[in-house]
Amino acid sequence: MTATLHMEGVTKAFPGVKALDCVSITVQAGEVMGLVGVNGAGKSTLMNVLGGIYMPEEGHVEINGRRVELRRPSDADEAGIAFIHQELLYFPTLTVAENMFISRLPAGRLPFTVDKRAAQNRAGEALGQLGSAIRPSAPMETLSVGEKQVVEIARAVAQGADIVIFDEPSSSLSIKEKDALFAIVRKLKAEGKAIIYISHFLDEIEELCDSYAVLRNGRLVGSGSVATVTRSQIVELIVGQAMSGPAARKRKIGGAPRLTLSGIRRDGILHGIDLEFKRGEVLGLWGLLGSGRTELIRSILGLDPMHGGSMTFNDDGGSRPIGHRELLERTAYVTENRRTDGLFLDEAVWKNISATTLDQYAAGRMRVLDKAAEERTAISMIERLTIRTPSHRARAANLSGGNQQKVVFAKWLNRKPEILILDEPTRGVDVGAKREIGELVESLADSGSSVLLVTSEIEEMVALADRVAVIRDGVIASEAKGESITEADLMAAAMGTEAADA
Amino acid sequence: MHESMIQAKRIGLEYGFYLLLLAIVAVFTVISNSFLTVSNFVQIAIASTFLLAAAAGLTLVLVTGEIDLSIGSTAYVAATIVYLTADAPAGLSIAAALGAGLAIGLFNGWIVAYLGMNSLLATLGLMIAYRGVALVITEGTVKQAGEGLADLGQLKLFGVIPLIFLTALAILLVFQWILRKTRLGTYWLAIGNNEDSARKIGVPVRRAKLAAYALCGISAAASGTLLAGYLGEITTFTGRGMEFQAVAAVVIGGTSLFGGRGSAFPGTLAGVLLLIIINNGLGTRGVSPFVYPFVAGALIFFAIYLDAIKNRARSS
Amino acid sequence: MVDESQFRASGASPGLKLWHWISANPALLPVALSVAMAIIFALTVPKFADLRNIMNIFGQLGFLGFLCIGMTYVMVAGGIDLSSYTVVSASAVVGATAMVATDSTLLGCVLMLAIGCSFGIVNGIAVAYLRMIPFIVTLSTMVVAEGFAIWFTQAQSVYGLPDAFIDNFSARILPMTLGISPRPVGIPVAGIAVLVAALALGFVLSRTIYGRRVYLTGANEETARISGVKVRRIEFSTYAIAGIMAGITAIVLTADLGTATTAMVRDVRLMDIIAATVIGGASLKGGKGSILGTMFGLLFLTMLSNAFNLLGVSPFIAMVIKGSVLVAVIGLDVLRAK
Amino acid sequence: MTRLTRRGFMATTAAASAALGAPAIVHAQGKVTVGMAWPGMQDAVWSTSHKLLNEFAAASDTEIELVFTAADMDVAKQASDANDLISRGVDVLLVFPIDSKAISSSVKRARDAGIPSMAFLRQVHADARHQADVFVGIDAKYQQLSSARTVFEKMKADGAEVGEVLWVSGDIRDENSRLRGVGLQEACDEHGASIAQDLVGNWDPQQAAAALAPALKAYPDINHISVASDVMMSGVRQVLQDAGRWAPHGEPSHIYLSSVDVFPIGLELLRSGHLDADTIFDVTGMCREAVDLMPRLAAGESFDSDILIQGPVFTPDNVDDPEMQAQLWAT
Repeated sequence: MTATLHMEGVTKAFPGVKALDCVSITVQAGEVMGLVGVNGAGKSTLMNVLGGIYMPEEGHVEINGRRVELRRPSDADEAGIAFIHQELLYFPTLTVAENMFISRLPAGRLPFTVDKRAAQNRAGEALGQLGSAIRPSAPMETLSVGEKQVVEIARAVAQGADIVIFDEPSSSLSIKEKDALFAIVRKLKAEGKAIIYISHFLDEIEELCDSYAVLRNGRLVGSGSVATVTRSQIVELIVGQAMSGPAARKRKIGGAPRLTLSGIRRDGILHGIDLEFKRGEVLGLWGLLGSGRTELIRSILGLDPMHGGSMTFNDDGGSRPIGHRELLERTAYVTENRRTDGLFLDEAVWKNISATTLDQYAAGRMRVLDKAAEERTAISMIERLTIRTPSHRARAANLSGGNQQKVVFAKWLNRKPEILILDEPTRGVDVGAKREIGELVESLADSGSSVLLVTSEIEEMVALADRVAVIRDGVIASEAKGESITEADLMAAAMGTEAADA
Repeated sequence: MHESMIQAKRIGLEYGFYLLLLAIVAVFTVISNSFLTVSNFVQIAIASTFLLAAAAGLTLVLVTGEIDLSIGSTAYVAATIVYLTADAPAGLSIAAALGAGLAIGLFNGWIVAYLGMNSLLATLGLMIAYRGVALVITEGTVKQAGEGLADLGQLKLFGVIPLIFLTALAILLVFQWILRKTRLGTYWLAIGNNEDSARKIGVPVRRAKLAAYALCGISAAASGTLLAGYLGEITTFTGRGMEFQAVAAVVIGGTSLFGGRGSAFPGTLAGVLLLIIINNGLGTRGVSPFVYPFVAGALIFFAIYLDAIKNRARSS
Repeated sequence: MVDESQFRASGASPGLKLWHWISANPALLPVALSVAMAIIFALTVPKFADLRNIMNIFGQLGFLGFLCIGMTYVMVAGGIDLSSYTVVSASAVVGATAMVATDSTLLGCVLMLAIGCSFGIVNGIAVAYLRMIPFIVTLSTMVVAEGFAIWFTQAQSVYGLPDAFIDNFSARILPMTLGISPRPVGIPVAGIAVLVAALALGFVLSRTIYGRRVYLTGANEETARISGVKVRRIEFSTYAIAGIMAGITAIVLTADLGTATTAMVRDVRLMDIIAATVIGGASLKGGKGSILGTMFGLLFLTMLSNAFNLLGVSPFIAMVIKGSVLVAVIGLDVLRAK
Repeated sequence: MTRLTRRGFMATTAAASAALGAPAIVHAQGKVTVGMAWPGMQDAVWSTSHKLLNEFAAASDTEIELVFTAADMDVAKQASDANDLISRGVDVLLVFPIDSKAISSSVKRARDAGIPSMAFLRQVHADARHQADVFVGIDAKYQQLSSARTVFEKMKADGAEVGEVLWVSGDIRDENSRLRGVGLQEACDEHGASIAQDLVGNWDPQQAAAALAPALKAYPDINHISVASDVMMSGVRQVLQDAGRWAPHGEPSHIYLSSVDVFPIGLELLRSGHLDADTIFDVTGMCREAVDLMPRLAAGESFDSDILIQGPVFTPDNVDDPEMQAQLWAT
């Protein structure tokens, strides 16, 4: 069964930001469309609309010309739309076959029983179709990331999906596994499936896709056949017209680096990273999904294991080696996911803000906390950062995304950090708060602290970073400074296409 | 086909306990000549019957990532029902007792799955309440079971293997069959692995948990009924402290407290036999009865340490 | 995701506002329960409001009070300790034997504290550093501690403790009649001791930097770790405190009974300790609860069983009521979390 | 009638003992409230004595109100139960101790509050500082001694070889279980026998079976098993049946059994000849005696000797004599 997917004028808006603005795309049966765009350009929103997670305000989705209502994830399943996610939903101790057919277990002879043999045969067939040699009876936990992905694809095919959407599938695959993946996509294409392939790697788009579509700020800015377009044209579509160079930096950056990382290693992901944190400098760390940015941060702070490399710290007493624990104490770390490790959701706002600097409020031998002082500081922080909250005693969980992120910032500003590490500081934040956070980062750098900025939003990187290190395949691939930080160069560097044929 | 290192380590952890079981049997065989005899193994079978029945049900609940500490009291409630229906035919008496177990299991399941209460604390409270209710009925005294049932307790297959042990073993095997062969069993494992993903994919999480608790209630009731049959009377010791012993046996047998991993057969069976054999083995050597709690505690500690490693390997 | 702050601003129903107020300071509930219970029993149960009975209840707080304090610390940090009640017996029998042998009260008390603490340390290491599940670790420590106590004394209770020990640890001071009691009634030292401990350790938990770090560890361990809290050390310390509390309980009980036995505190009391802590506002997910709340939770349960005794209520019915109260309280915890 | 012997038991009893059986000064008093600090209610002897005491109290000519508490085998709880009863202002505190040494502190507290105390079934330990004013109980040592002695004499009469005995004891923390062990040892010394192994039955038939089964393997040719109470006999029966040693007296595979308490199962096995001797645990006599003492204690009467009820030995021959039948308690 083959199908054509058509999205007509789809618009989806969130408070303060228009995620999708009247997007119309068509994918024929047997066509692979490459969907590209920077993070936040609307790719994931588009996917969620197709997946029945978001209902668009305007526009609709058609399959084979027939209009389809996608209100719940199960509607997408029934419509034959399948997703290959970045983090895979699977059950480690169940076998491959059980993982594939968990929601549609084949009935056995006796009532309620599962015909494991039939499930394994069907799984074997589906995997065989994709040319994979994975044993259907093997427990999922023994499979590699690539193999797990193949199982997820096989599950989609086995469910009779005609439209398959790949969400940056190749980022954590080895070369061998990438080739296997490409072979599978070509096989699906030959069987007449309509495929949307989302990726940052333009070489993959050129090699695999028939057509391309570029999203920027929620609007479809360009589409057409891959054969008739050059890579630089696509890059330009992705980043928009060459932005003017970043505002002249007046900040004085200089002196010996406060922190030097050399040869930082972590099995499988970091292969010898060297970085210098200078005083008063916003150092950007740019890389694609899964290139190891968060892993680098967590390894040097001792939150995850580090398998090699050394760190030296330079304060007025000259440079000396520094341990993970001491570095964590000197560092303010705005984490990637505030709800899991950024905030105490059930605690009051003031308790969140004072959590990092409790010593300031502790008096006397028993280190008794001066709650009044804590609350006073919290109230002043709320005003300084204009955090919209019913009161400083409100539970952090009751605040909007933007205000929650400001509380996290307030928590760290309270400590006047020497080193500030920001991991996707403006993700899920409204535009207003985004600007304010940007100003905050600027003022912190001005006051002399060394800032490491990790963000996937290219405009933010270009606007804020004094210097950008590009991380690819576990090493620092290249560096850009001052005026040479442009979106085009960053995208190219991250994608490993450098200036070869720009 | 090359087996990767992880695979070998996984098998080592999975079947480590069966080796330990064999080792213990070997040690006791050497140090006490009356250990490795048919009649002694019949005694071991009888002694493990009651713990085995209850532990089988507990395994299913643990696989879903929950727990049920009320199995000891459920056994006593069932035994009390056996006393209340003493003059009815044995079949009716057993049915009534198992019915009570089912009712308790459904109630436990409703509280944990539908009301969302923490299963450890809730079943801890229910453990006291159920035993209180049964004691009100028996006024704390020893009651006689019906004649028919008492005779059942003595039956032996081929004159050797006690029927009650076979019943408990049958319950365990049926539960293993459900766990491995039915849709419900796959759902339990999925829920234990990752409840959110299971719910997202459409697994009926609440109904599956309710079924697990119901079966656990029935098997706990079976344990109490079998004991009433074996002794011919119902004492207030029925099921006392059985919940902690059952948790220990199930964890020793390889079922993980993190959920998603475990087996009634051979896992829980091995765990129960291990505990009972150590107790019996020490008995044949005339070792002072005060040593058993020590050995049991150390064994549980060792089992959960391995469980933690197994899951840290999985979750890191 | 509905943003709750607008939700509140939209004038939520008054019932819900009240509910938010109650869940704002969780210690309110146990205090209210205990006060209401005291009034009802004083009016209905004969002899309940006598000065002697009030002192009797106050003294009984000393039996489980310290264990409840230990349990509160452990639960606030997100753990649970099932072993405290058998550790009491283990510490008591060793300390008492030493006391009888050397006739030195000091040595005995020090030993009891040391053994209690060392069981706490074992729990702490296993949970905090070996990352094992608190429920099962303390379950096996419980079995080992009981086994040790039974083995150490061959199940005989230890007797013949020095008078100095018994007299000053289980004495009743300042006998008074306050005009309402026919005979002078002293204030039990055990009650005073637990009151002092509750005030001190309550202060530490709610007002000091260490206490705040215990709450933060329980609220969200990863956020706390990144904010600079040494979560492993904090978790470890709560189990050590619980161990010391078990040691102190051993001293108080041995003095009161004049004997150290292996059956000093039995498993049914464990339910009272957990119930008191949960009534006091603690939850298994951690980050919640207070010593004040727990103490009133314990007072509530102690008054309950005291009244059962005064009325001669059948112990079986008392069990049914106690079990149902625990389940109801847990239901409350679920509601509170919503 | 039960052979009632008042024997001075306590070494520390006051020298001058009141005339044996002094006429009880029974005079009409107001209501007597007696606090009953029970170890728990989950044991046959505890709950049966609870029922009988209530019956006798109701039938007594002075109005007696019994207030029961139960401590679930928790020594600290029993102490607080006693405190509750004292603060309730009972006229007499009756303690059925879990731990006979620990109970001494409750007796002291009662005395401080001017409340006389009585120990029931388990006495306050000999060297405890504070003794109860009177102890009504059983002579546990005598019970096992007389029951074992009867079996040894029967074995000698049958010409069976008297050698090793397997001893199935009760709760290892229970004073009576220990005293019955002492009684059995005395009987063995008298007849040149010896205790092969001490098996802990904990008054629970299942635990008795679990302990006895392996021991039976270790001593295959044992011919005498002495059991601390026939409440555990159902467990012993299972083990012997499985070992093919369950046969009435007279058959070759018969193992001589001596026990105490005469529970219904004991009666049944006496009649079937499997059980050779069972000294009755005269709960009825004990409860009647205790209720009789309550008003006298409340009136301030002091007692210098304890009331130890021994009770006769039931054997398959005399089990159905009307005089013996009258003694039966645990119906």
